[in-house]
Amino acid sequence: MDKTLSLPRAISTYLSDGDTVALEGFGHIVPVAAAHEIIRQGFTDLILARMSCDVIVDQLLGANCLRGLISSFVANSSAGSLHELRRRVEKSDPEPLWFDEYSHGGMVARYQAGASKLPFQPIASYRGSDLAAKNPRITSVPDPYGGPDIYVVPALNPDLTIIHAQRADKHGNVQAWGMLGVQTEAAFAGRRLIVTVEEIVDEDIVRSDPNRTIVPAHVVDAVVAVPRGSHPHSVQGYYDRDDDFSRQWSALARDPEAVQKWLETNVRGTSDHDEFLASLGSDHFETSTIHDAYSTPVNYGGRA
Amino acid sequence: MDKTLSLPRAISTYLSDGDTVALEGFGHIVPVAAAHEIIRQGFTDLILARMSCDVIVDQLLGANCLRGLISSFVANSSAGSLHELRRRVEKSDPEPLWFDEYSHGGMVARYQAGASKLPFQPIASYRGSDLAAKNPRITSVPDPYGGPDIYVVPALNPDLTIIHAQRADKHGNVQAWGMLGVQTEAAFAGRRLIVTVEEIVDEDIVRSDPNRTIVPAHVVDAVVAVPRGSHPHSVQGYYDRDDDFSRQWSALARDPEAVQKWLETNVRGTSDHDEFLASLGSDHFETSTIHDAYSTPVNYGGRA
Amino acid sequence: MSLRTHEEADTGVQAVGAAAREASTGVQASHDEVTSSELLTVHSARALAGRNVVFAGHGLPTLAVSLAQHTVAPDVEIVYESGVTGARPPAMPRSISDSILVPGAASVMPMTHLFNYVLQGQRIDVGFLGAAQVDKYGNLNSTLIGDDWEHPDSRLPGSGGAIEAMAGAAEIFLVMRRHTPRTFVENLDFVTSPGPRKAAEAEVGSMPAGAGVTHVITDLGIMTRSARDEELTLTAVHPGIDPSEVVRQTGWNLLVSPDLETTQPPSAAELSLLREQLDPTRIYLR
Amino acid sequence: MSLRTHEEADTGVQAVGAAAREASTGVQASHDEVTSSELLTVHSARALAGRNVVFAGHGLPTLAVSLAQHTVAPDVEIVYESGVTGARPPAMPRSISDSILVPGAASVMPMTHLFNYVLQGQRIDVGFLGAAQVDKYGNLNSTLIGDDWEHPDSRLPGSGGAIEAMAGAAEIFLVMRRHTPRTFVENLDFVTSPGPRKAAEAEVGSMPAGAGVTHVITDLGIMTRSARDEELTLTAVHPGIDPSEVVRQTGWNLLVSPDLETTQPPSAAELSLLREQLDPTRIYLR
Repeated sequence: MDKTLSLPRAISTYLSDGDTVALEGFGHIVPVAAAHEIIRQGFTDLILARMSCDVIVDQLLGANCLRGLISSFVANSSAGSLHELRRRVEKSDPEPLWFDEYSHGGMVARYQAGASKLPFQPIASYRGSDLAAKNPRITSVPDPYGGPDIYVVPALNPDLTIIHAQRADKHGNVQAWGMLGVQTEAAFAGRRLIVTVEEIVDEDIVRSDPNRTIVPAHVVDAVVAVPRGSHPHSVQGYYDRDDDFSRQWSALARDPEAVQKWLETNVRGTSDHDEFLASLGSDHFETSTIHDAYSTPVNYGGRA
Repeated sequence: MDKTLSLPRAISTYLSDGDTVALEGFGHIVPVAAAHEIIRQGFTDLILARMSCDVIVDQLLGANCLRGLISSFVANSSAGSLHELRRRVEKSDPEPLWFDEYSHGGMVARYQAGASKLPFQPIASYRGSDLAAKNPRITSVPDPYGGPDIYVVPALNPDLTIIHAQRADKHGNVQAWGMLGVQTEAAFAGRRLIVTVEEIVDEDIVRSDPNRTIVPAHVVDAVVAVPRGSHPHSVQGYYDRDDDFSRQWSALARDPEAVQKWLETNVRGTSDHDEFLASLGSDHFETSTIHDAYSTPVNYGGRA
Repeated sequence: MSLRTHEEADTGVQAVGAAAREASTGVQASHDEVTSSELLTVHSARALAGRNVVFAGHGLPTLAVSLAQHTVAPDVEIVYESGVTGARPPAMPRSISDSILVPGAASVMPMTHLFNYVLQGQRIDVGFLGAAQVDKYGNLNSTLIGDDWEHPDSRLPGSGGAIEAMAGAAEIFLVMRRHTPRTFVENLDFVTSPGPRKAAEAEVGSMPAGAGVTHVITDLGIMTRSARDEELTLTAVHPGIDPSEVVRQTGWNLLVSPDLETTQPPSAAELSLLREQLDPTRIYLR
Repeated sequence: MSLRTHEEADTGVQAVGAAAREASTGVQASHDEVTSSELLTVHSARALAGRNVVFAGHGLPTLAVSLAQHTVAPDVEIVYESGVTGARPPAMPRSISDSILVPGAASVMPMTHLFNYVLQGQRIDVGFLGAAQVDKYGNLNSTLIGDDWEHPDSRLPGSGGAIEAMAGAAEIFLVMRRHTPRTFVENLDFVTSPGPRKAAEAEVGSMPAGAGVTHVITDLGIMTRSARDEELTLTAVHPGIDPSEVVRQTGWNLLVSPDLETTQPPSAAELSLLREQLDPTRIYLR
């Protein structure tokens, strides 16, 4: 079944106002282009699930797409603060943000329970942490094997999960390598799933290495080719991270008006991801070239 | 750190009488040679954990190595019955076998909890199954999020786990492909870990494809080169399964004396795995050749 | 490897019942040629119309899915318990862990993903199972035969993943080569894989996600059920099979549909696909 | 990326304290040249003697592990929160999710394995953490500054994986660039990552596997603790630092060891390794 769609079509088909949407990727293969398309289409009242925040969280907040956030790390990676987010949390400016906070281990456990259709997942941490005291959704169950009561976190089942990967076939068999984050669990946890990829490849390439598939086709609703769709984050074997962009965002976003202007010019003022990339300047990507380092092929041979 | 050891040395160093030992591998990359070495060294009172039984379970039973079994499938794959096992269970012949029984999902959950150092793992199945009624270790906890009480299975932390894989470097970074079973979880769940491999390769080969590593070196206690160590099970890219051997075992093991004779001749009467293989006949492996099917290399390149 | 498919429950060549032999019309294929395996495979395939993701053992279920891909369900995909999806083996696999499934497959998942995310994760439309015993509500026994659980008369393979398939799949198709009162029983010796009705009677645990057994395909006919408290009902018999014979071969008072049908024999096209394309060496079409 | 390492807490060039500048003897290296980063890195590396598996952020902890591999702990291995083990990057990584860590690494684990099997699985000997605030028992705050949790004065990055590192690692090394009463406090504004003493006071949850914070390495000296109920004790000051200054810069009544030592300055060999081999472009040796 051919599941390829354009990015605008995929987002408009599978996302609705008010949805909980997971955008995952841990500083690598992040669905940035998809986040921008959500801004372009003007979705509102979304709850964003994202373990480790970055520029797209500030951008979605600035564009007023979000009423809530589920996260475990709310800085801009190592590039500084996310000032839209801090204004919302510290000063309710322009309005309060519902913030459902966990640790990374807690977020991993929530996605895992969601993917597994379990009501909750036990977790060995949290004893004595104010994070558990602050969040009523972090609770506990007795240990029937004689230990102390153990903390549990509830399943997270986003209405829509979006992940980015190096490649997929048109059916939606998704392959990724390098740092994989929690993408497989977020994908299975989602009620719907969009995968953006650097390229859609012939299925023979995918099938030459089936252990490389991180999400099988039957879980995928739409697969979308979006080259450089993870910028400013890296894609192993495709392009390097753009640290200048991330650092400049943390400077720019100190000024709420600058955020609005940036969104108007670079996202709402561009019709698609290619135009967004062009808006950064024609020489913008000269520094992010990478070297080649190919894996040694392994032999999948069996009985012929 | 060089963790390579001979198979006899690895087994004698890391196994003790009375231990719970996990031998995992789901009809593919099974540590058969290691099981035979356990028989040669005459260990007793072991509890074997093995999701899906096969000839080595019958052989370890016949050699009187086991006082107990933790499993979820007790046939000889699709080749028939395991008659040593059936005699023990049906007739306590020659003596009773402590049998701790689960489903495959339950065994996966037990290893997962063990690897995660959690006391238990919830599982959505088992409601209404006599398996849960029969096994007091399968119990339940309340669902603090409002659902019905949910079944849980206890963590499984073997004293020793042994797995087999295609290759590792001498430090113990283990790589495998094809059907992976529950090996990663069994490896992390074990208090000690021996990995047998078809070949120990230069670390540059391992490091050309780090996502292929199923167990990182710091978890491994000993790595042992044992070519054809999975026979009669297959190793993807190395050799095919030996169905005749498995079927013949199910016929042979109807006769307890034949089992003893086979063990004397083929295991106790051989000094190592090479001699065991030779005992099967010089032309035994002519039918298990395979074709080549190499994976398409992927580019791991990054900033140089 | 580990689900009790019919291959593991029953071995040896199985010809179709004598009654069927006598009565099969041969309009579309000479009835002499139709083996029990072919009959069960064809009806299993037909029942897959409209389904997408199937969890199945090797052998007959694999053949049935292949046949469905060529006929009633072009997009149907098979997931094996060994974690393989989208397999395109050059020959029939000999078990679900046959490494012949892997080269050219679309994915190989580790077992945590298969059991937690696919089966328990409710991603399966139809799970094919076999069993040593089935009761009127489609509860299954694949653990033991006998009264004494600790010392059974016959120790069977056990659950494997059957409990999880029953609990997680939207529906279960049960394939039984031999329809006899010993296999279709009033009371199971052991409830390995409970359907939702049995599960509802229990006090603890999550309810199954699906409907349990919805189709039972045997050498005599087809039984179906669709609601939790509904019994298996004989809805079709194979050509020449008298429904009273099916009732007699069933260990409980079998309901017979007022709209009882006679199954359409395998068509020439179906048989040709099976014999010439899908299993030309007749590994499973015994 | 997500642990609060000192890089994230503090930015900009940090020279070593004035007192240290005046007093450092320069026997082994000219004290003018020793930056705060170098000092903290060298003492972090020395503390790794006898340890094997380290969970660390990029920057200073990465440098410290590299230095330890060349000096006191040849077999020590670093595990990154991004799942990478055995990394051999051609240049210093810019964050723990820098893809420069991947080519030539020994493994890349998915996050389920890293968090469940490695951290929670108690496979880590030492976890390096940073924090905005630490108290006398080594409890850490990396969540917020202020009295009102719902509207903090400053919202900090949060736990990331710090809670799990504290709960699962055998011990925690805390690196703090600036030893001040604002960071070494009597009462945390928020207990993000509790040590075992704080955890023991709670009524619910699994007890941490390890000892919590055992070493605190700052620009003024080194504090250690080894037992659950033991307070951090000043065991060493850097050359020229008066212990009373450390007490004054600490927000609680700091215990000073009767056997207080003066740290050995970075040796010429250590500095040479750092400057010429491990970070020649001085990305972190600011």
